[in-house]
Amino acid sequence: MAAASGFRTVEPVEYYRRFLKENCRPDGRDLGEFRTTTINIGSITTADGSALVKLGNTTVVCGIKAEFAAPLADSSNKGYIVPNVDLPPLCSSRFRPGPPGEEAQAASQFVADVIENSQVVMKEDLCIVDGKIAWVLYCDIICLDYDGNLLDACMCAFLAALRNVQLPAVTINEETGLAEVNLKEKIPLTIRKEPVATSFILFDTVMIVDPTAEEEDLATGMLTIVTDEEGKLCSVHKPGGSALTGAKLQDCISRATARYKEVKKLIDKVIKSVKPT
Amino acid sequence: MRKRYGEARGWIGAMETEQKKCDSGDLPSLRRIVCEQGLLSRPDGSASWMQGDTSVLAGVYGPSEVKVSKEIYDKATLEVMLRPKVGLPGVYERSREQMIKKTCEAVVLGTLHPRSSITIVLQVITDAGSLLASCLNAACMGLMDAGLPMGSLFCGVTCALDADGNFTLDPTAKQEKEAQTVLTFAIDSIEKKVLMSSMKGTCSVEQLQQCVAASQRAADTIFQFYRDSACRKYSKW
Amino acid sequence: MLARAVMADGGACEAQKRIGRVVMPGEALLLPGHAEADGERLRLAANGPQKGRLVCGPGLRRGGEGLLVTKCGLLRYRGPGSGSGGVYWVDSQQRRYVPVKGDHVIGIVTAKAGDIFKVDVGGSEQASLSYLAFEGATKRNRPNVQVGDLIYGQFIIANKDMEPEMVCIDSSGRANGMGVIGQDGFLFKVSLGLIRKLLAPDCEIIQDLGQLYPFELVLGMNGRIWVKAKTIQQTLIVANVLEACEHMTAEQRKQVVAKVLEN
Amino acid sequence: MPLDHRRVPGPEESQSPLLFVAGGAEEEASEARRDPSALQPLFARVSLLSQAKGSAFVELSGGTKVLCAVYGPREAGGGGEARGRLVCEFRRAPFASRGARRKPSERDPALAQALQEALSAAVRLGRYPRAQLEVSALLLEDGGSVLAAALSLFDLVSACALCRRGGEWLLQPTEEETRRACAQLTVALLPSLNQVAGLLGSGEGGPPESWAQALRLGLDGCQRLYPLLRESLLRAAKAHLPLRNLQLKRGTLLHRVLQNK
Repeated sequence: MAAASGFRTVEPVEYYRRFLKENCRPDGRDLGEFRTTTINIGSITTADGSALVKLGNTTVVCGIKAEFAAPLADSSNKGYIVPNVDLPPLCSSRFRPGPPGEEAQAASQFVADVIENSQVVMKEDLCIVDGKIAWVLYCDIICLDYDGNLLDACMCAFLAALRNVQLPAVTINEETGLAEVNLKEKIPLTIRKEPVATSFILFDTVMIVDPTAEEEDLATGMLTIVTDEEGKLCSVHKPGGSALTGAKLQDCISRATARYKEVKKLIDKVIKSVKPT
Repeated sequence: MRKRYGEARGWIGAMETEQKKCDSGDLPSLRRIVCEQGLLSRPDGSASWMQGDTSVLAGVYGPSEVKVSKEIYDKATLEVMLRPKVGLPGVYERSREQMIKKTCEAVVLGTLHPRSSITIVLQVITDAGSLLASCLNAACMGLMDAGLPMGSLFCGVTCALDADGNFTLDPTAKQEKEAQTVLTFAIDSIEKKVLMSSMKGTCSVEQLQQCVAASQRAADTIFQFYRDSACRKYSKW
Repeated sequence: MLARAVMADGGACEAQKRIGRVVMPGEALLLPGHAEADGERLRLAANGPQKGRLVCGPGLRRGGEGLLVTKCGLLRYRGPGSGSGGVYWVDSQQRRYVPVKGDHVIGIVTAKAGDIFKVDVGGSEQASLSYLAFEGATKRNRPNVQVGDLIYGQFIIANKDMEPEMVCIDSSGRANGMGVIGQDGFLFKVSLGLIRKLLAPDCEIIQDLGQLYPFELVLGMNGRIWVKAKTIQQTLIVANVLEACEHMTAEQRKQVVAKVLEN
Repeated sequence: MPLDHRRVPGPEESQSPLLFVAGGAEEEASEARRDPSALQPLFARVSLLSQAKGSAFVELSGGTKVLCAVYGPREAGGGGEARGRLVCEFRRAPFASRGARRKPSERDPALAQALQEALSAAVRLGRYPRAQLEVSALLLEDGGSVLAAALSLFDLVSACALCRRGGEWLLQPTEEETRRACAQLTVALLPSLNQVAGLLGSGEGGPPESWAQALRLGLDGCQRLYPLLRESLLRAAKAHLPLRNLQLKRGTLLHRVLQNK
């Protein structure tokens, strides 16, 4: 045992390769196996929608707060969705205090890109009065425990939180022209698409799903595929790393489609359990 | 006498830029490419890359001294800085920087220069579509000019799909805006595999594969351009 | 252009056919009959390659059935000579210097730290230079070297994993032209390719310049050139012509030299 | 305000919908009289983060949720100091409070300071020369008594918040109560030594006797919290017996405390 852990420390790559030869991973999973995923929604009452997602050790919480803002002049009938991923020093010793680092920014942009690509929520749906007032959904995604596969966890938390959002009813007071909010009447958001992300790491030519932080550090490349319910691709995000053939890409897409069903089922179940209607 | 000599230099300078410029002419399906290497004197390698009206300037520094905090004991520290045409770089630029950086890391043989830094600065001059692809191409030409050891070359290709599923290679800004999907790939020069991929909009799996295949074909043209450009550079040497 | 016939994707082709042509990173070069060459990467300057063994020089590495190109440039070859099985290398227009054992370079002293000087040679790390590595230097008789001085020296240690080390003596303890470069004169930088061209035996550029007037010239493999002529004006002319040589053909250079001569 | 280039930009300004609630005034919450010395039920767990050396989560039934992690000791920058350095950070999630969303860049130096002061009394920094211990706390939901909850994450220190309303002090106020309070006090205690480690008061508290009374009440609350926290720690320690060495400094501290007794 001691020898094995020593081997792991000194030659992490070689240690890992030995496992790959046997088609398994140090934590006992198959190459295509996800860690246990749990979703908890609505746990934060100060947010308009929230979700906590655990993917093995990786824990991510997403809180959505809705506010009013004036729409932009060139898109007067559109609201805003502002996703931001935060990796506080709390979640791993690799992050320092201060403004978001490169990884957090890349993750924020990834979530923003997926929102834009998939049209999860039509920004037109967030408009209250054309040119005057619209909803802003601030989606703050905070990682509490960083153990790899951040993007999947973020997307999952984001989607679950979005489905948990209850916006208060808004009417416009004819006399004052101001908005009036009725907190007693709550309306859920209209979700158009449900994008689910599936991440892989490349170990030279071997594809491994749902990496831990340790695996990510050793990997030679990453790939994240986002699919929706129609099997359409909302993102094929591969930020460099080892090269991939079209055929391999196809394999990954198939795995992502299977994963989509699992996650979708899980979110549906959780949403149902919260609202027994 | 000094003045006269100055004149001579001016004349040499003018001639130099003329000769160094390499022009692709009109390539099928791609916009016209113009590239000039080694145009900046301060960086260790530089390249200006134009495809159509999109223009990006790359400056490459390295292998040079690295900050202790960023030092990696067994390989070079690679950094990419992407400067937009106006304003300061934001989250968008940061995420593209990360993509370009990881693409370069995959081909640059960083293990040959451990504990050193390689910095690529990309300045967007004009964005008229296919910007990410142009940045990738400029970065690759810059790396080549700096003479950094690379396992292979790479190039960026952008592909736009319209609502009917017709695709356009190397789209203009207008075509990108009208397109339903815009895909950008980085393709390596040895096996034509996909090094990087980025996507805007949605598409089906078949469409994706179609675009990959088209980009791989277009990559041949770009790699041939790289070669012609290098031949011209070395022809009078 | 010459390379149209060759596939851009670098489909492997025989190394022999590519000599003198432009090669691109990732290209594979086949070496028929050199299958016995081991996978070890050998430097051009590696001391005493075994007889008949092919040396894989800068810009190339071993892989597959032959050599893989890692830099863009012209493929060069020197045939089998005494004790060597031939050398392949890539001549590229690189500007950044990477220390190589045995290279003579011009460095600038940046710091004195105990028994060693720190010397900037333009690489990624400063080189160290012992105060004993000068001709006639002993513990008592220290050489007179100040921060800011120019040093012409040679690398005795230069590899990627260690701090480079310079000396200003040859193996027999003689200065052999090395040491601190004297006061005044002019230091400037050119591409590494130009330096190699200038250092080639019977280089035409040097011969052309020699017609003008006498001057002192030190060429460092790290792309640095130090010149000193009788007057500052003459020094600058030499420097400017050398700098401009980077982009001139032989014809143009001769014209420029002739123009200067006229005056 | 300078634009934040490290976050996805949103609209330049936005307002909380709570400002537009029909009827204008806040809903008049029915004010149940409660026992001023009653404590809110508390839920505490330790060692739930995989990456941190030590971590804890505390939830008060009022809604307050605080997560805390300890990293280190790692090499401290700067000169070698004989004593270790304790670096505290306190963040609020942007969605943690009712009403308007906070700007994510805002941190809470005052709370971090208070946390640091209370903890430096508890941690034996002399044991970690030239090292730096990092403590970061994240507030996920604010339901009142935040600082107290954060403080109570550290086994030695148990803490209690009070707020004064009218003439009487309430123990562990809820968020609602805090908003209406005119004075607040947070007390941190090292229960085993019976020493006060931290004290933070604000607002107009009235006569000194009133503060004294508040302090007594707070200390009493702290003493009552202590067994609760200790139990949750012990439970965790038992569960991870072989891992005890790794079990954060908190584990070792607990040991020392027990020895001190």
